[in-house]
Amino acid sequence: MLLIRCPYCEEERPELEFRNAGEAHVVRSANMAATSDEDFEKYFFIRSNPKGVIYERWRHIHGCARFFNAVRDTVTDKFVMTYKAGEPKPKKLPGVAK
Amino acid sequence: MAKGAVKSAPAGVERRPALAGREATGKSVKVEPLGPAERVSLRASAESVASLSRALGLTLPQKPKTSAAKGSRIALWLGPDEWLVFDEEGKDLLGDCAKAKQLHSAVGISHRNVAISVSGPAAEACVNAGCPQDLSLAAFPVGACSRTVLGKAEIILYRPAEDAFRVECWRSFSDYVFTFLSEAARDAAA
Amino acid sequence: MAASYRISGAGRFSHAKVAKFSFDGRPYAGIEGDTLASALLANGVHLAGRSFKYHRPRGILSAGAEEPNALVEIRRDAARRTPNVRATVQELYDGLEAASQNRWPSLSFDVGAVNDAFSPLFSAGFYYKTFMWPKTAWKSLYEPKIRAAAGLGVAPDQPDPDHYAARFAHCEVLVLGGGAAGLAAALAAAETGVRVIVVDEQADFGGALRFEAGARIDGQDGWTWAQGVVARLKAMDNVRVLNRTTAFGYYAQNFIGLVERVSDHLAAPGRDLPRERLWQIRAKKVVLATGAIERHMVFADNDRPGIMLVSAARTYLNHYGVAVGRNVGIYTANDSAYAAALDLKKAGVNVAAIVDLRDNPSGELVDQARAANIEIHDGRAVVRVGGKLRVNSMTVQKRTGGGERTLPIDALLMSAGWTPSVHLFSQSRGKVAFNDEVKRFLPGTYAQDCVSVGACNGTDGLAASVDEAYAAGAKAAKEAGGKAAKSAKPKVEASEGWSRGMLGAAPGAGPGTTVKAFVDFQNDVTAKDIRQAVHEGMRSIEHVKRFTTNGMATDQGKTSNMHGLAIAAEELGKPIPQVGLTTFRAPYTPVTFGSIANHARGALFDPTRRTTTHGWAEKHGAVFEDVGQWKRAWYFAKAGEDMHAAVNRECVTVRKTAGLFDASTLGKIEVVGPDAATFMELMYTNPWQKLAPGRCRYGLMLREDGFIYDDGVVGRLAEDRFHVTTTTGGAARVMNQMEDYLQTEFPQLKVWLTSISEQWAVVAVQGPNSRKIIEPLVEGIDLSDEAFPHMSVREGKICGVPTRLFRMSFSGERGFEVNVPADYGEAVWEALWAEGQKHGACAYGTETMHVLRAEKGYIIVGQDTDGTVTVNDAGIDWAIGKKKADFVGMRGMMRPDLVAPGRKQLVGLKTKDPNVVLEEGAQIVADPSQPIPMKMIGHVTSSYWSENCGRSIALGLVAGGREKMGQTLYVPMPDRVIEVEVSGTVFFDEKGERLNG
Amino acid sequence: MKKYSVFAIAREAMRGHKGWEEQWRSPEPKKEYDVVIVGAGGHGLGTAYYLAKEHGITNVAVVEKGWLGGGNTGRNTTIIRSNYLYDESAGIYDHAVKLWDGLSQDLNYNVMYSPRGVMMLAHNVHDVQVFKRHIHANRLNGVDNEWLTPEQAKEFCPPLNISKNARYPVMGAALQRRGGTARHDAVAWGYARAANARGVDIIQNCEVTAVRRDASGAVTGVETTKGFIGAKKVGVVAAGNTSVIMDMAGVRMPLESYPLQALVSEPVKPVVPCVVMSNTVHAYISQSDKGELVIGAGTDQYISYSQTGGLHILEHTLDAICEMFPMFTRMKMLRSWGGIVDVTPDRSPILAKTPVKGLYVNCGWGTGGFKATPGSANVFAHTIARDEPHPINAPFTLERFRTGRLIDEAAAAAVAH
Repeated sequence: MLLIRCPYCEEERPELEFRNAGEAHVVRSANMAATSDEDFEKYFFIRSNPKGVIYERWRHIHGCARFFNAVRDTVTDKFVMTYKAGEPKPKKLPGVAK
Repeated sequence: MAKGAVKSAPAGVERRPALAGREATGKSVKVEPLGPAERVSLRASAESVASLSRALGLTLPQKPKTSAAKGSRIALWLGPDEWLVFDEEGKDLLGDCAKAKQLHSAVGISHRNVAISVSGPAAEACVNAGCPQDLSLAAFPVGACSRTVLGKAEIILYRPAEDAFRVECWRSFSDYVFTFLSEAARDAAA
Repeated sequence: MAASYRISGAGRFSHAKVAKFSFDGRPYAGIEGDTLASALLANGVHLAGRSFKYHRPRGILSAGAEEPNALVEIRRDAARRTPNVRATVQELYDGLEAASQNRWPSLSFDVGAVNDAFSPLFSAGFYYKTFMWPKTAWKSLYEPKIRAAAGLGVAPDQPDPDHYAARFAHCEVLVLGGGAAGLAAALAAAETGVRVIVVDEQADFGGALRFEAGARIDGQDGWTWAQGVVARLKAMDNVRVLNRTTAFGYYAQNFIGLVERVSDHLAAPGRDLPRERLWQIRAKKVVLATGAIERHMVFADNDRPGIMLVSAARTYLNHYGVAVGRNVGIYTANDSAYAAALDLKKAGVNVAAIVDLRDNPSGELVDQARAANIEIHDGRAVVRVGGKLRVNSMTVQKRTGGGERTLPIDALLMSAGWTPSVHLFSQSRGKVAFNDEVKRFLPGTYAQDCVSVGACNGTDGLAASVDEAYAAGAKAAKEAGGKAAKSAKPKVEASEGWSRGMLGAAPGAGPGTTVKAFVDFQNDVTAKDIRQAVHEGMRSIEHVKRFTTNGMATDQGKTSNMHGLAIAAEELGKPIPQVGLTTFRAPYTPVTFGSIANHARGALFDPTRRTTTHGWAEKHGAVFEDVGQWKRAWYFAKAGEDMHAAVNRECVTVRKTAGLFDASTLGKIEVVGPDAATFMELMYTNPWQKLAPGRCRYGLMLREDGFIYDDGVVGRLAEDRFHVTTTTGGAARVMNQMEDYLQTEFPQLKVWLTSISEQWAVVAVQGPNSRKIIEPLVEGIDLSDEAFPHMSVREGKICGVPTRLFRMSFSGERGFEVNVPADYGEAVWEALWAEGQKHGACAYGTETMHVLRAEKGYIIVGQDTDGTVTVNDAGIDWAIGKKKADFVGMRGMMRPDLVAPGRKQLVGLKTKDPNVVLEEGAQIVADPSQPIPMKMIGHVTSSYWSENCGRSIALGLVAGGREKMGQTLYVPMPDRVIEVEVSGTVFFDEKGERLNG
Repeated sequence: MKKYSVFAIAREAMRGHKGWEEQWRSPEPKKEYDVVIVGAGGHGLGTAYYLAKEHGITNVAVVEKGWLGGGNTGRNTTIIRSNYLYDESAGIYDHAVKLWDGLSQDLNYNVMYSPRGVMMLAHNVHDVQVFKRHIHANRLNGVDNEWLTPEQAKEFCPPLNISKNARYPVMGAALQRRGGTARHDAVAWGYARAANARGVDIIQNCEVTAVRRDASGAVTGVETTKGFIGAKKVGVVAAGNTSVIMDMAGVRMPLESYPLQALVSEPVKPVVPCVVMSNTVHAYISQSDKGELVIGAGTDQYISYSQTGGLHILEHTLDAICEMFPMFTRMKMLRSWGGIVDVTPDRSPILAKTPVKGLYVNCGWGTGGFKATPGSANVFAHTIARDEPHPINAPFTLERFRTGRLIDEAAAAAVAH
């Protein structure tokens, strides 16, 4: 069971309080009507599924109920950092090469 | 909106609480239902907190996992824009919230939640039978509160005293939560 | 009964406290503190079990958790039978009943032992190469025989009366292992004031000090010191000391799973005591002090009863006061065996000889042994043993061959050296590294915040281990926020040196030999099996393991893995690290299902959610159905009624007069804020801006991919306040989808969502007389059609309590849904019931609700739709706000295949024979005479007998269905083909006049 | 290839089993192959076997970063069934079941296919509706699947708890008698040995580090830890690692990889005679020939390549097992492990050509890939050999996620309403 730092509760909490919500920074078009089938496929179905650093969404559903983002290594399952929903994708990651 | 739900209505039908008559005691922990209370789920952004605090007569806590109490009235921080406010004397919380002019959402949930008291030297062990949080006084001091889980149910946990917890859950989960705590009390006491 | 092997003056338990027990029905006596194994040995019993494949007689190999042979069934009563219990771990209690396993008719005479004679046929992987002819024989003939022969114990056959508990715990320092090293680490950490938990799998702390008689610490013998430390630790309130507790799994982020055996050792456990307790501990720092496990020697017939590990025999002598024989041989490749020989000699046991593989071994212990006139045959090997059910001789030969000499013995102790227990370290995903000098895998790269100390870290000698552990404990505690430790670290004055030992097959069992030299005892894997696997092309150690099953028995290879690896490496001509080590998987030792499931049994398996009228419904004959976690009244059977009769009565009654239905389980969400309407427009297909306060509208929600997700009636209470209802099953996920979009896609919107599903109990009052029923109870709401038309909502009072009163209908009749605060739910229901009785109203359940809505062609999301159905498929395009620029699912539903012709569309189905009721899920075809596989063009989604229509009615999804109106289609059943006519979806009151009737 | 038989065993028994030959060689890679298969699991080895056997393409290499059969093939609970709802799914899974029956003889390797019956439990009215829909559709598709009452279900599996007082009482079951289990290692080894005998090179400990393409964009081979290996065609059968490999070729996939755990109990005498599945309480159990209860757990909720999962997942699995079989609380978990399952948005596989010439992909089997092994390998070999899908896998395209032509078995099971 993972230990996840909720950026709103400002502390680590057991995974049982959280629900993973899939890849982060997948942008929903402001103009859905004009989106092409290809772009809709990219938006709704295509996923990076990386072996290594992933940017993902979690919801502290049984805690503060907020959605937030996390950076995690999918090989070690170690969290690099978490940050609030809406905040930009971090440029530099603490303690991660390249 | 559900107002004055606690006061039994004139010529009205009687109120039938979910856990009426249940009780469980272990050697060093007691699990018992708490009486009805007036409850409001309060939602508001930071700029409205001041006026809501004035309207409610207590300062809404803004630090995670903290609470504020004034008389019979207690406000629990549940999220950055969410509080559970309850009043065990049934004073009209929705009415008070309405006095705040700043933008907010106040929804009556007096009947949605059921409260259970877990008290005694083994209270912490009892709750930890199903709650994965660190409940030591260092990590979860008196006055601390949090939404979390107990076994397969979601609960709101509040610590009014060193050896006591208030466990709130949705009405239809109260049978499960009470039964779970009763069985846990048996072990925590053993 | 065998004469007692109990040595007076030896051991740590009073001989006065006798515990009676039985083994295979035969009565014996042991003493309190014994394990079943020590008690059996005290009675001269070595033969304890039979092996898995060859059914060879087996004795007790070890004195701990690594035991592969002595597995028995422990029986408290008929419902408390536990198979595969290690006799070396099971503590004795008065009245214990044990039985041997996997033998017939008896342990000493087992027919299955013929397998041993045919063993050449049963070589590694033999079953992959045969049993293939004839094709059907595998399932009908071979497999049943193999299955019957396999398996060890017999599974329990009755529900378990015992209960299991669980506890989450947190600490700064968790010490796994309570030997000298673990205790030293715990002591150092504890004195800094941080929270410390120290655990050990044994009943008593002390680890190797149980047998290591030579150890002296702080002026006491090792064992006494250990007990003193435990007492000190127990006295500190920042320390938790857990004995009989096994750390079985090391999970991510220092999360450790442990099982505490609470009452298996008690003669009469109290009612409140759980059998076991699962501990899930999150630790800042973990100190691994898991020790080392002695390896056996791999030589011909090394599995005979009476042959055991040196450390085991020493434990039985020094801890339990039991001699494992009277004339004992010793076969070793390292020094630790010499100390055992000396202990035995001191206790008056004759040591026939020490056979040492090494040429002229030296050292203090060796000298002492010589001084004690113990025969030492160095540079020699044991190449053969005599005796079947009990070893009675050993044959010794120079390592290099030559003359043999046979010595009579009644027990043989062996030691090939010690394997560090890196199981938990490896589970933590740390990488072990092979130390070629000491021929051991040791902790290498750490993946988590833990440290290994003592024997499991390859640290030899008590003094070095204690120093290392004490320092590590202090460091861990300091880093976790503790103060500097005050007390002085324990001082080791005397200890025994342990040297290297050897890996792999001993002389006489090497390449080319055909003897049965066992590597894995329980699975009957011999050295030659492993060589054969390599020979057949298995180059990865994982292949060797799976092909031979080496290390896959209940002991998970604790004694066999290193030997197996060394033999494979030798055969491959590769260095050991290149061959690699099989992964260590949780659990460290087997863990009961009960302890993992713990509280989640019976009523606590899953929450049972009941509505406020559940009790009333029970009293009135309700039969309930499970809908998600909810129990819902399915139908109300009167005396003598079956479901069919009850539902027919309910359906007719509702349309004739009225009925009461508990709709409380529907999800309810209060949407509040100035942007509430804007948000609703994005979440639902429908338009909301123009909906006037006080009015309601049917809302339809899609998934982003354009398929129907949920629906429900929404009431607008005020400009900035909506009361949204969802399906029962959809409540949680609709709330989650709304929060997701609100928080992450439309955070600018000023609106908040609150679940009020359980704030309001809901009583649906439906039928021509519904208004008459509620009227006398309602205050402050004008119920006239003018003031309160269909699809409206008002707030007021009913029975003197607050209500949100909806004028709506899911039956097609005039109807109301009375929302009241939940604690009033049952009382208000009773009041409505009393009024209803005046009009002959009934209570009805979900089945009648389904029939009534089907008569009207109202869909049920999840039954008439299934996650692959679009708005158009369902024929409810009217629910889409045509002018809207965006809503969830708008783009998805425009994708090519979702607008392609020929999609399945929801239609009505009328059987040609009105009395035939279709089966829900039945498939529809155009041509019933086509051969299988048939082209299916649709299926029946809902089907009922409609008493109100006097015929069966059904809804179905049919390809191009709306173009097939009036056409005849076919529903092929196993016994017949049913003709159906495609119709509209409304079967009753097509004009909808009854809504105001 | 020396034939396996009881006589061969008798012969070898007399000479200490020294005459057995290697089941497969461990060759160094050649410069180039007609086809390189990435991934030596059951699907990949099977693909190589059928390429050689049915399409005469023997210049084939199967490259594997670890040891053959070490991925999901060697980590799954070996459930075999084909009673799927949609024609497309029933088509491919039943093709597999037909091949399972007779695979031992075809490979001359006992894969222990045991059609002991797979029983899926219905716990509520909604389950009953869904299962009946499956049963009717299966019948008209020629796939066996029958309805059992709770009593019949208990008769078929005596230890099953059908008490009305259970939290979720059993209301009936769907039984596919041809369903069952097989010995997972034997499937990988059997295909490996048979493919090897037909000239296929199986190259273990050889990790693909890049997919090379020419100017036209067509595949020319793969870079590996053992150097460059040329190939006219490359078939990716890498399960949980598919996204990683396809990424090397510039193809982004609609896949997510999750940890899936399973466990076995200590061995006991025969007690569970069939496979029992319950989607409602999330429990999957059978008993191996060795006597171990083989239990499938659920996936963790997050993407991971760690091959480990959380303890709470096992808790949910075992409390469900104890609910269905209350006498098993005293049984002991002997071993637990994790695999990596690649899941598509509609939980159906992708077996198809890709936008890249010469690159083919077989993935997305989620938690159910083992049962499809022979069928999947068989039609994938056809797809690679002919450069066009077999009719059976034609629907399992990559494009379906753009057009919306999904094959959504899970959605069709819908949800409690």
